[in-house]
Amino acid sequence: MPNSVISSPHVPRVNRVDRVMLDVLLALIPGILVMTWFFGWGLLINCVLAVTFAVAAETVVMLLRGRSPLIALRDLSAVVTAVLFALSVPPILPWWLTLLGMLFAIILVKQLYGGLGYNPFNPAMAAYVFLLISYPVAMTTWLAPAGLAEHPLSFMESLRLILNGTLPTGFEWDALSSATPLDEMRGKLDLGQTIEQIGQSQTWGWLGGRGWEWVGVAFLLGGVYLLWRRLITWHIPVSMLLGLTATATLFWAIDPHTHPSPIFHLFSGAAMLGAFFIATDPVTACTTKKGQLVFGASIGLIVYVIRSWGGYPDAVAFAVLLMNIAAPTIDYYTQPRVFGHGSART
Amino acid sequence: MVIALKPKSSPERRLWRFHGGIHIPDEKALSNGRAIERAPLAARLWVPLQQHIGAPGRPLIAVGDSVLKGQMIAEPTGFISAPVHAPTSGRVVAIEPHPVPHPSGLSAPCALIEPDGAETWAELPPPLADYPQLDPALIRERIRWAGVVGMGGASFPTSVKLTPGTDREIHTLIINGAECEPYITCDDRLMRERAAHILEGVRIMHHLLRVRTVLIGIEDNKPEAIAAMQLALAETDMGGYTEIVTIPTLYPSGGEKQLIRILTGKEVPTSGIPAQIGIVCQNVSTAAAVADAVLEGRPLIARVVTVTGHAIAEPRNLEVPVGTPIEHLIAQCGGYRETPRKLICGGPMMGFELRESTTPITKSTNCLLALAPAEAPDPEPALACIRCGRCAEVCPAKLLPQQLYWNARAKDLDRVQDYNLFDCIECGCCAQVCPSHIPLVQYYRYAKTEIWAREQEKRKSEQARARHAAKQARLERQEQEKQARLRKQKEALAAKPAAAADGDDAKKVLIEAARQRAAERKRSDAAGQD
Amino acid sequence: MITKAKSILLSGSVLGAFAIGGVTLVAVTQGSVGERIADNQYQAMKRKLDTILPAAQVNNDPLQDHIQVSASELLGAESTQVYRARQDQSPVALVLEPVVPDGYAGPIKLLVSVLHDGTLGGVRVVSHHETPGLGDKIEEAKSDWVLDFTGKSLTNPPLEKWGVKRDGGEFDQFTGATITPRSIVNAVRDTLLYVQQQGETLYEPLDVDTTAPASATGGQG
Amino acid sequence: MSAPQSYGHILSGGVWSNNQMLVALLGLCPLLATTTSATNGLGMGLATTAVIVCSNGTVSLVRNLVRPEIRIPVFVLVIASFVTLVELIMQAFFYDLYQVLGLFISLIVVNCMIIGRAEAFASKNRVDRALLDGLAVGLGATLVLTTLGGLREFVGQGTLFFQADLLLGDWAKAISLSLGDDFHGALIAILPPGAFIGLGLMIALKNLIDQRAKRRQVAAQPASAQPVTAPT
Amino acid sequence: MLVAILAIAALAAFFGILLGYSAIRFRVEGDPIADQIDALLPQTQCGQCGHPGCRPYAEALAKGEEEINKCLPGGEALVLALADLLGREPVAMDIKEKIPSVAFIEPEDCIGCTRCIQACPVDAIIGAAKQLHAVINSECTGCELCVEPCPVACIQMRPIQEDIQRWRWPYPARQPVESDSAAPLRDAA
Repeated sequence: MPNSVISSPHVPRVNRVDRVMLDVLLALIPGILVMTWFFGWGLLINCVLAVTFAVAAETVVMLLRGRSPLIALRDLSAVVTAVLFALSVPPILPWWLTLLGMLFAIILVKQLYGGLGYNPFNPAMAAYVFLLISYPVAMTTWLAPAGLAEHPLSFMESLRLILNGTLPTGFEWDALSSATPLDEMRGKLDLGQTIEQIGQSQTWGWLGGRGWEWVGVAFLLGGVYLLWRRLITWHIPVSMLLGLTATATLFWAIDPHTHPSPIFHLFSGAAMLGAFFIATDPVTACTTKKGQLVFGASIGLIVYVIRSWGGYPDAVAFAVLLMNIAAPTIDYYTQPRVFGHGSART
Repeated sequence: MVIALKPKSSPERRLWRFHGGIHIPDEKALSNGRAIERAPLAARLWVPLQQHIGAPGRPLIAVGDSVLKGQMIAEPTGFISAPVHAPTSGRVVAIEPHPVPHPSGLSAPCALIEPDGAETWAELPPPLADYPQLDPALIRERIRWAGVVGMGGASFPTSVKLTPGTDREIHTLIINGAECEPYITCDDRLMRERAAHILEGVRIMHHLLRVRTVLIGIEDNKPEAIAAMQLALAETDMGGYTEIVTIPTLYPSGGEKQLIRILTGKEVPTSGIPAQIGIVCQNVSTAAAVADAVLEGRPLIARVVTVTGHAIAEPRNLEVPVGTPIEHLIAQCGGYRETPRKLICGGPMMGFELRESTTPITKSTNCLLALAPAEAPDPEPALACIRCGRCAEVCPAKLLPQQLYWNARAKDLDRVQDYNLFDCIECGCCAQVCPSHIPLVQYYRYAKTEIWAREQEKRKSEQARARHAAKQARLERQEQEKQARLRKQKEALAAKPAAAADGDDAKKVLIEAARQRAAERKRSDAAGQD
Repeated sequence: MITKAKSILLSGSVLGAFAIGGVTLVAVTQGSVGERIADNQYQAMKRKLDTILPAAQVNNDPLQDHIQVSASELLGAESTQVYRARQDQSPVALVLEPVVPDGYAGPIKLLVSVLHDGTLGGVRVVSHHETPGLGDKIEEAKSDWVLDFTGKSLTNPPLEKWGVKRDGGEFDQFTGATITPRSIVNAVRDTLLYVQQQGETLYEPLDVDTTAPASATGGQG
Repeated sequence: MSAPQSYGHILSGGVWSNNQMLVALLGLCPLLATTTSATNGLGMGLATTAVIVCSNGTVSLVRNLVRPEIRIPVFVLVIASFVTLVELIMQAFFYDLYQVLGLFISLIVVNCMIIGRAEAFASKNRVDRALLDGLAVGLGATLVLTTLGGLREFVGQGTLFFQADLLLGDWAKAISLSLGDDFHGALIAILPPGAFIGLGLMIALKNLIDQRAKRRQVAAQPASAQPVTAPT
Repeated sequence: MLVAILAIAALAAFFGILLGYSAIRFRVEGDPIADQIDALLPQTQCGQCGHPGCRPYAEALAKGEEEINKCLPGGEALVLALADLLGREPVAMDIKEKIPSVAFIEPEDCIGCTRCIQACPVDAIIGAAKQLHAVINSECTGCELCVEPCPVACIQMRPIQEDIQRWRWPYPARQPVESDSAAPLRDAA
């Protein structure tokens, strides 16, 4: 008898995990569309592959753990992980790297820690970093955006490239690939060019690299949707973007010839995706409001530092993972003042 | 008496906001359309002999006694204690454990009274209509005698709350008419129908506490109640110090600490009471009961109960004697429209399930809620916490519910206290918004009762240690004394030879006889079992 | 009091005894294998030099025959060793240790041999911090890239073609990384320029006075 | 104190059940830094074994001479002497391996595994037991180092016991294994993060094996005093 | 070479002397750990651990002479607490935990021999020679030490009844799917 006692509240619950995840996927749609526009079918192929691999991996692990896979699949978290991963990697990544990444994300980073809610690291970013460190060449070979590419890949060409590694006839890698804006900035600054000279290049657009700036805008849009749906609060995205902006502004103010403007930083690489979709992953982020501000701002700062002086061109994944480790500690030291504690306003 | 010269303060009174809270469908329209009705007497009344927080009362009746309406059947045994009176005249058929309204569904001692239908009143004390001229102690004594306890659910003896310590000045009396839980409308109806009576009670409490201000907080989803109260207030001379404050509807603004925050901007310190910041808070029903006790000399033996929920055929508010079984109330409301999924005592956010249809109404039962399956669907299996933080956003105590949850779940009773478990008011906001459908409040309640049990065990073990030490010390002392005696005896023995003592033999015979007796009984027991 | 002092002294002497024992043990071992170790170190360095020198033409010991030069502009370091390889006193090649200051992640130390005719005998990377998988292909163990330098000179390719292909030069960059190969190509070119500038002075024999200490330091490599 | 452990117990404890690296997580510095290949791991393991056997033996021999207050300095002195000895010998006879491991060989001095065994075991046990314990612990460490090294080497560059001849002589070229140049190794395995991930997986594997064994044992005979799982 | 040896020896001797002095100068007396253990023990003084009372068991534990699973009234929770305090591996209890009980003296059979009174470690039994004895329920620790000495076997242990005051909220039955994992890693901070 006593074990059947069920505590209040006795009302229907208003939220559901799977709806939260579905909303996140919805918010990603503009970004997916824009990226597909600029970088071709490969992106969508990668999404499909990643989702398939992630769901398969999750199913297998749940079966091995002696549980119903449906419980884990129903919450759609594996799908979100897969899509975020596919959006972070080059759109022509060989299929087996996507497979490796998803196995790493789902098995090692998520399920070995206990599944959704228990993983200290963001699975998509951990997989990204794992692949970036292991296979840096494949992971840094980006396509040139539409309008700059000599030869935009057709659907079949992309598929062949991803599954087989077959290049379209008559084209070399160098003709298809192009450095990302961050890479190019770093490379040309290193050659001694000034920001103004670099900005003259045709690969440069309005806010950042051609094409890339619109990707950033699309993710910003999705982020606004998440904010409006109250699935995330402003704290992490705003503090992260502010952290990045502030650091970038400081160095830009010191020497605008050798340090790109804050606008460039905001609309290059994964800054927007990271701010709204990755750093805000509730499982691995800080949970207290003050903590979220510290968390976000630190990510922004670390992104700038790694972008400017680190060994890899973009840094959002590294920054997020680093702060994931710090999140519990930050949470511990930023607990809110509980009602009736300390100096209450009177 | 303060003479009202100053006009009532402006209606634009500043209000404060507490952290979090949620908006939920209030479902009050189900039951607030009908006037309070007096329910006919039930055939049997189970009157719990303790209906308050504090020291249990001492029963004054025996099985077979006849009792009169309003006769005291259990007397208080301490300062924080309250008497219980017979809700009607009749005969005490039994005094035995019976299910009482409690989350455990366990039984507690109750007096089973069979009404004689005559409703003969016992001799009541005289009304104290001239209370302003009387010694406040006398009035408090009357409220104490009447067994008035907090009727919003806490059931804390009201007379104690109305006895402020000498060291602290109480400046504000807050009357809680917020009634923030969905479904419940008993305070709403009471304010609409008996506003003047409530204000009489408020005036008595104002007199006792000598406060400067009285604030009556009512949520803005009860415009009729606000209007009725304002109308009644205009007809009294209390306007100079009393203000009816309309507050925004937001659950749980009816929580004592939240209401104080809304109305005054002050926070009751943790594990403290409102009196520490010069405030006393009382429920509107309690105010009415105080008026009954002082102005009419009547003890608290009946109350208004909302009987509602979509499973009830005709939801309404009933005025019922304490001790009435809930099945009787449901029958008075036309029975069930459909089989209820759950029967709840109290509101849906903080109430608890009732299992026995004979469970009686007590002084603090404000609502009986029969929820249809659509209103309270079976809880889905909980999913893992994804740390989304919604719970922290809605927590009115500004706690970190998920940290409490992790630690309560891991049964880490120390750390769960580090996260201020005992500031949780169990309002249920966190569980309501949790996307993983984790029964958060139950984890907190589990942890709280475990901690209490552990502390009790610790006290007990401390006591045992002391008693053990005392026994050791005593034995040692006795041993020394014995040694000393033996030495003396030896010296004496040296003088003259001793006579054999035969006391021991007598003892042995006795023990042998008893041993045989016990063995006999064991044999017969064993035989009986075969 | 006496026992206390005694126990304190006992502690000191026991510890002291162990120290003597331990150090003696080490000292004895060092004495017996010291020469062998020095020889190992010498051989290791020599093997390294041999891979980038035309070993058949060298009959002196370049490790014994070295000078210290200072040319931070072209060699990237405040002071650098230059080992001279000769055949019967006639110059064969120089081995320099330039430092590439502008690698992608910090300085890169090189070993460059320049034959007497101005062509490269070989280039090797001694230490670096480049990104694993990208920039670290400059290591001989990871990629053949660094071997391409052998045989090149300031005229082959011409000076203006001393760059990576992406900058219009003659040298390959490797996929995913441009900065690292670019810096190394530049550094090797500068080394060649330095050798050209200095000409024969780098082969001048050492004074008798400086030979002894130089060989001593050379021995420790 | 409890009765002296049996030889079998000492051996199995050092190698498996109380493996200093997988269970006590001691000596992580060499474990993580030197296990980029099976050969390196083996070399480090053998060096550590040599030091720990010598230091355990010496400490056990002098255990009654040494006063508690200077116990630790004496242990450190003993260990430091042996480490220097090993380093010198390595430089003299395995110079190529020394170039790879050199820095970490000196760090064996502060390997808490060795001082831990000296303190926890050798200073309380007879010399034969101490030597056996040193050998067992050293073997356990070697096992872990070689396995982790092999794992990282295999995943990272698709080879096993590459350059084993540096340590073991020319015959060892026979045990070298290579998947060929087409293998795309996960570079992370050889880099520092791979060491942590690999160690974590090895600990998990060991716990899994132990759990299985325990379950089998429980199934075979009703338990009397099984350890309960710690709440961490 | 000799210089090196002598220098090291001198250094070692100096530090040895320093340590020898410190060992005498900073010696700590007493054993506060036993107090900490004693505070954890349930103080039933039942002796089931094989020691005459809780304090002696605590002292034995502090010296490392005892297993941490000997205290039956403390149960598994105590084993874990002790393992935590002493840094030892938790060991399972020998016997299942008992339901909390108190002693009850059958009034009809009691002969007033006072043997149970002598046995009770916490003076929870009142009575005098040849008088009926009674157990003070609130003081009884349920140690069962009185059961054995009773010559007429009139003492039984009765489980404590659950009532509203003693009732505890049950641990939620509706567990998240990963219910079997232990305390989450995130809590380690």
